[in-house]
Amino acid sequence: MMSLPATAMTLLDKGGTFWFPPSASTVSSDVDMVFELIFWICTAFFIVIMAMTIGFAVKYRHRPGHKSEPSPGHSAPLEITWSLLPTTLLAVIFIFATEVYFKQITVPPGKVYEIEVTASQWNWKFTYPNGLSIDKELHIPRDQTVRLVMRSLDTDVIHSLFIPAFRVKQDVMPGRYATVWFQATKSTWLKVDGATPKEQEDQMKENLDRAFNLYCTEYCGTDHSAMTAKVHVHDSDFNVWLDAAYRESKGIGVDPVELGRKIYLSNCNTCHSIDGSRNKAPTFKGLWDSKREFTNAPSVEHANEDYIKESMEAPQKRIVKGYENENPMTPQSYNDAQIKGIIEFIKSLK
Amino acid sequence: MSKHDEHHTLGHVMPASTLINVFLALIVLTVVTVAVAQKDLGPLNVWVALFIASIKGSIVCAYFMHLKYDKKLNLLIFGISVVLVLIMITFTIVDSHFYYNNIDSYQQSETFQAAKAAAASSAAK
Amino acid sequence: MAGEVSLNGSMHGTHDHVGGNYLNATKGLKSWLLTLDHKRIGIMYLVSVCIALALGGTFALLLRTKLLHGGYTPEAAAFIGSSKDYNQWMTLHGAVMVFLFMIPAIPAAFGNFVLPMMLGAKDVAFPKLNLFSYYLYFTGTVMFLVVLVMGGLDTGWTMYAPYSIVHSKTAVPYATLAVFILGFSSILTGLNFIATIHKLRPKGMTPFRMPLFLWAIYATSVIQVLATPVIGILTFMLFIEKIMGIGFFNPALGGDPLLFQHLFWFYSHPAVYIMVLPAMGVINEVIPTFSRKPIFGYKMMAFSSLAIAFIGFVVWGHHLFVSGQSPFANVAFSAITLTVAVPSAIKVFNWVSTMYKGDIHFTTPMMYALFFIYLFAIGGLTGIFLTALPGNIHTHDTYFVIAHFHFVMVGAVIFGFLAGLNYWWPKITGKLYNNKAGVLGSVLIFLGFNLTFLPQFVMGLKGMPRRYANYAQEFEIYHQLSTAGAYLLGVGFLTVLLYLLASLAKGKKAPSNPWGAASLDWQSTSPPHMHNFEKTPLMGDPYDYSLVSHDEKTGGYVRKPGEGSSAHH
Amino acid sequence: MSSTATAEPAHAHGHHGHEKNLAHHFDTMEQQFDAGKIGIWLFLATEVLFFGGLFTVYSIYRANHPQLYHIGQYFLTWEMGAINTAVLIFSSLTAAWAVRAAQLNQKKILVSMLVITFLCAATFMVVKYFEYSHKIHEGVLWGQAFNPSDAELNHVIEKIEHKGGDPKAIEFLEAIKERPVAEKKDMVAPLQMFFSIYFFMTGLHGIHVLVGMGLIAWLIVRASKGQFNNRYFAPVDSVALYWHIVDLIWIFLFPLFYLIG
Repeated sequence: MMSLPATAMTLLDKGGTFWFPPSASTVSSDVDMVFELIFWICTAFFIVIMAMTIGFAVKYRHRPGHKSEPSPGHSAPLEITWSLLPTTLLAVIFIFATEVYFKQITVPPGKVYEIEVTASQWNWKFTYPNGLSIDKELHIPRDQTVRLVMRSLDTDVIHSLFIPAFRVKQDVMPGRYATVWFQATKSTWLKVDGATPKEQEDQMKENLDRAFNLYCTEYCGTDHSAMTAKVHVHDSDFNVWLDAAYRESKGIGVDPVELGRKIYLSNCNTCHSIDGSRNKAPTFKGLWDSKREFTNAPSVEHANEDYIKESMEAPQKRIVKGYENENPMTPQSYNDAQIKGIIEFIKSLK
Repeated sequence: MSKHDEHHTLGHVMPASTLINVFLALIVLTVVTVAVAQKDLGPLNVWVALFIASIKGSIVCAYFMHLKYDKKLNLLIFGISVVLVLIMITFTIVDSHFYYNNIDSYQQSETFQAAKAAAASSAAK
Repeated sequence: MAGEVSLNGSMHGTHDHVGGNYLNATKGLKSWLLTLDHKRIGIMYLVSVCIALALGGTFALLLRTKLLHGGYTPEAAAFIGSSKDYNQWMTLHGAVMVFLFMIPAIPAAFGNFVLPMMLGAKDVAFPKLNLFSYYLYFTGTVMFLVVLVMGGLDTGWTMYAPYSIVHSKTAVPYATLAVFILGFSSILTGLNFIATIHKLRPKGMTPFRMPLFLWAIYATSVIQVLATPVIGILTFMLFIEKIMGIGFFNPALGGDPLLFQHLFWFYSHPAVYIMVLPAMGVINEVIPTFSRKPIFGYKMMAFSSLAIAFIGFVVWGHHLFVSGQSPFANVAFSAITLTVAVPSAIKVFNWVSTMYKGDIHFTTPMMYALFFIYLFAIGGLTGIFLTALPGNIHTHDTYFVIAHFHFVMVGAVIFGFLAGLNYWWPKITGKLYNNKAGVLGSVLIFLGFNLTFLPQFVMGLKGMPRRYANYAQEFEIYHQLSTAGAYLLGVGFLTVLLYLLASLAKGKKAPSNPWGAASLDWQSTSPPHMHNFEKTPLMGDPYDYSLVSHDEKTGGYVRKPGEGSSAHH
Repeated sequence: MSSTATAEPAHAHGHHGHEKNLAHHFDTMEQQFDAGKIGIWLFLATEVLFFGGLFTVYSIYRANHPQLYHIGQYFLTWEMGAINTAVLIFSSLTAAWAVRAAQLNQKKILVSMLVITFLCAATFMVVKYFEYSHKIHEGVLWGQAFNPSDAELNHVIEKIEHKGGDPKAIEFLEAIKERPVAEKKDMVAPLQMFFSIYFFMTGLHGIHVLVGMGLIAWLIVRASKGQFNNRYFAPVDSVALYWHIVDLIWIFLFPLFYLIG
C-alpha cells in the first residue's frame, strides 16, 4: 500500500521519533512528558541495578583461593532507604501522571464539534452533524475540540478506538455510549484540486500517506486487524471539504464516474485491481456485462447494476470462482449515489 | 512421643444446651426478618435484611462451626475470604454507579430505538 | 565422622528393607499412576508442564511466522495461515501457556517435589488430594486437546464477553469447562501446601527457618485458594450462558460485559503473582547458594512475598483503565497498583546485595538467576509506565503491554522454571549434567528472549495494537526482529532438552549435595529415598553455608553434624 | 546428638500402630486433626469466594435496577423459602449434634442425627422441586426463556392487590400481559436477569445440597459400621462444616430473593 521511502518521509513529516508516534494533539506532548519522566527514573534505577549485578558478579566471581567474606545479613538503614526512595519517586510519578490524566478526561470549555461513531464488526462509521456518513475515514478540523460519541450495537462486540498520534484510546462497550475528545494540532490534508485525474489520484495518495492511523485495539473477531481507519486533519478548509463531501455523497454536481473513482481509491484498491491483474479479489476491468461464475450460486450471464449493488452490500452471498480462500470483503454501508458511482466507474473500465 | 491421653477427645465438644439455644435464636431471627420484610422501609430494606442475615451467619459460624473455640488461624482464613468478597462487591458497585448513566442514556436515545427497530425488521425478513 | 557417609549419598543405611530411592522403590506404570508420593506426583507435573510448554511454544512460533510479513498486502495476508488461523494460534498460545504451563509450572512441579523435603516432612498433608489434583490437571489438559479438535478457540485467552458468548463459533464451552477444572486443580494444590506448611513443620523448623522458596509457595498458595474460585464461578457462568442463554454478560439481554472484566481480572491479576512469586522463590534459593552467602534481608523477603500476594488482590482494575471504568476507580487502582513496585524493588535490591562479598559460581542455575534479575528489572520498571494513567491509555492493548508482561511474567516463569529445573535436576534424577552446555543454553534463551521482546516495546509505543493478524508496513522491521528472536528462543529450548536428555542417558552420578546448599532437601540422597530422608535431617539456618563442607570422596558437600543445628524443644 | 533429632524418623510409622487411623506422614492424631481442619476451612473459604462472584453479579444488577427486583420478588412464594430456611437451620442443628455425638462416642445418636440431617436435606429438595416445577410450567424462566403465562401474571397481580396494592408493579405486569409475545420479551429484559440470577444462585445452592446429601449418606454407612470415635471423626466434622456453609449461604439467599423488594 505504502512504499517504503514514502513511509520514511511521512514519518519525518509527522514528527515521529524513535520511541513515539507523531505527536499531534494538545495532550500528546503532556503524555510524552509523563513517559520521559518515568523513563529517566527507570533508566537510573536500571543502570544502578545492572551495574551492581554485573559488578558484584565480576568482582566476587569464584576463582581458586577466593572465598566469600562475612557481611551483615541485613541492614535496617539500607532496607529503609530502598523502600522509601522508590515510594517517594512513585508518589511523584503518580501525582504528575494523574494530573495529566485529568487534563485528558476534561473536555476544555468552548465550542465542541461532535461526531457520532458507530463501531461494528469490522468497520468504523463516522457521522457528521450534517448527516454525512463515511466509513473508515475520520475528517476533523484542526485546533478545535472534537468529541467522538461512540457506540457499538448491543448485538455487536467490544471495540476500542485508538489514535496513537493523539494518545487517546477508549473502549466502545456494546449497549452504551463512550466518548473521547481531542484537539488536533497538526493538519495532514492537502487540497485535492489537481487538473487531471492522475494528479488528483496522486494527491489523494499523498493525503492517505499523511493521514494518522486509527486502530481498533480490543480484539473483536476474525478481521480485527482490518478494522482500521485514517484520520485526516483539515486546516481552515474543513467546512468546505465537509460541504463538498456531503454534496458528493448525495451525487449533487459530481460526475458519477469521478465519484466512483474516488471511492475506489480510498476503499477498494487494496483488493480489486483496475488493470486486469489478479489481486485478492476479482479485477474491475472488463467486469461490466461479463459472465460471472460462482462457487455457491448459479452463474450470471451479464454482470449488471443489481449484481454490483449486491456485491457491495452482501459480498459473501455469491463468491466468484477462484477466490474462495481469500479474505472476505467487509460489508460497508454505501448510499445510492455512491453505489451508482461505483457502477458507473466499473462501466467505464471496459 | 505419644504423651497424649488415649481417650482424650479431639476438638471442642459443644454442650447440648448451647446447640439448642443457638437453634432457637436462629429461628427467632428468621421470624424477625420475615416480619420486618412485611414493612416497607424503602432503601433500608436491604440493609436491615443483610444485617439480620449477618447476625445469623455469625452465630452459625461461632457455635455450629465451632469457630469461637477453634484455632484462630481458621477464623483468619474464613475472615479473609469474606473481606475479599466485600472488596470485590464494593469496588464493582461503586464503579457501576458511574457507568450505568451511559447505559440508561443509550437505551433512551433515538439511535438505539431506531437500531432496535432495524434489527427487528431485518430479523423478521 | 563415619556417620556422615550414611547421611549423605551412600545407600547402605540401616533401612534398606524399605526399598531404594523413590524412582526404583516400586516398579510398573501402575505404581506411578496411583502413587501418593509427592515426589512422583511432582515428576508427573514436571513432564506434563514441559509438554504444555512445547505445545504453547509451537503456537508461538506459528503466530510469529505469520507476522513475518505485514502491510495489508495480499502476500502478507496469504503468507502462512489466514486471520482466522492467526486468531486461533494467538488464543491457544495464551491459554495453553497461562493455564497449562505458567500457573502449575513451579508450584505444582517443584513445589510438590521439594516442599515436604525442605520442611523435613514425609509428605504433603493430603497425599490423596494431591494425586486427585494432578488428575484434575490432567483432565483439564485433555479438555484443551479436545478444544483443539472441536474447532479450536479464537476468543483470546481472556475470553471476553460478549465476543466469546455470542459471536465466537469455536469450542468456547469446552474451553470454559477446561479452565474450571484446571482452577480446581490449582485450588487443591494451594490448599494442600498451606496445610502442609502450617501443620507438618517438624519442631525445629520455625517459620523463619523455612527457606524463602517455602514463603513464596505459601504466598502463592494463599492466592490460589482465595482468587481461583472467582474464575471458577466465572467460567461456570460462561458455560451456562453458552448452553442456556442466561445473559449475565450479554448486552442484548440486559447483561453487562464490564462486569465480566471485573470478575475476570479479580482472579487473573492475582494469577500473575501465582506465576511470578514461585519463580522469585527459586531465585531466593539459587542466588545465596551460588554466592555462598546468606540471603540478604531474610525477613523483608518473606514479608514482601506476602505483601505482594495481598496487594495483588486489590489492583485488578488497572486492566480496565480504558474499558469505560469510572475515573474514580481508575485513579484509585492506579495508586494501589503503584505500591506493588515497593516490595518488588525490595526483592531486587536484596538479591543483588546477597551477592556482595560472595563467592559467585557461574553454574547454569545461577546464570538463569542473574538473567532473571535483568528481566525482572525491565519488566517491573516498564510496569510503571502502564500504571501511570496517561501511559496506560496510550499503550493499553498494544505490543508494549505484550512485551511488558512477557518480561515480567513469562520471563520470570521461564527463567525461574529453568533455574529450578537445573538446580534440582541432580536431586530429582540423581544425575549431573554438562554445565558448559547448560550455560550455553541459558545464554541462547536469554539472547532469544531479548531479541523477541525488546523490539515489541518500541513498536507498541509507536502504536502497534496487539492481536493483529496483519499490520501497517511501518511495523514490519520490528516484527521481523521479533520473529527471528522467537526462533532463537526455540533453539535455546532445544539445547536445554538435549543436554538434559544426555545427562539422563550418561550423566555422572550426582552426590547428595552437589551445590553446597544448606536447606534440608539436600540432606537426602540423590535421588531421594522414598520416604525422603533415610536419617533424620539436621535442622539449621537454611542459608548458613558454614554448615556444609566439601567432601572429596563424593565430589559434593556434606552437612557438618551438630553445628548450628540447635533444636529448641 | 539425639537433641538434634527434631523430626520423627521416617521409618518409624509403625510406632503408632495402635492409632489405626493415623496416616504415616503425621506424628499425632492432633496434628492430623488440625491439618484436616485447616484443609476444610480453606475449602470453605473457596466456597465463600465461589458464591461471592455470584453475589457480586446480584449486587450489581440490584444496585442498578432496584425496581425489577421489587417486581421479581412477587413471583416467588416467601412461605416456601421460609419453610426451607427453618428446615436447613434444623438440619444444621442436627449436623452439629452429630459431631458432638461422635466426640462423645455416642454411636446411636450419631447415626440418628445423620439420618435426620439427610431427611431435612431431602425435604429441602422436595420443596425446591415444587417451586421450580411450578415456575417452569408457568414460563417463569431465565434469560430469553422468560415468558410468563397470563395465568401466572394474573395470579401475581392478585397477590399484590391482596397485599395492599402496588400500583406501579401492577401497571407494569398488566402492560406485559397485553403485549404480543415478541414485544413482551423486549420489555421484560431486566426481569429476565432477575430470574437468571435467581435460578443460577438457588440452582448452584441446590447442587451443593445434593452433594451434601451424598456425603451424609456416606457418613451414615460409615457411622453405622462404627468407624467413628472420639479420636477419629474428621469426616463427620468436615461434612458438618460443609453442611453449615450450605445453610449459611441459604440464610443470605432467602431474604435477598424472597423478602426484600
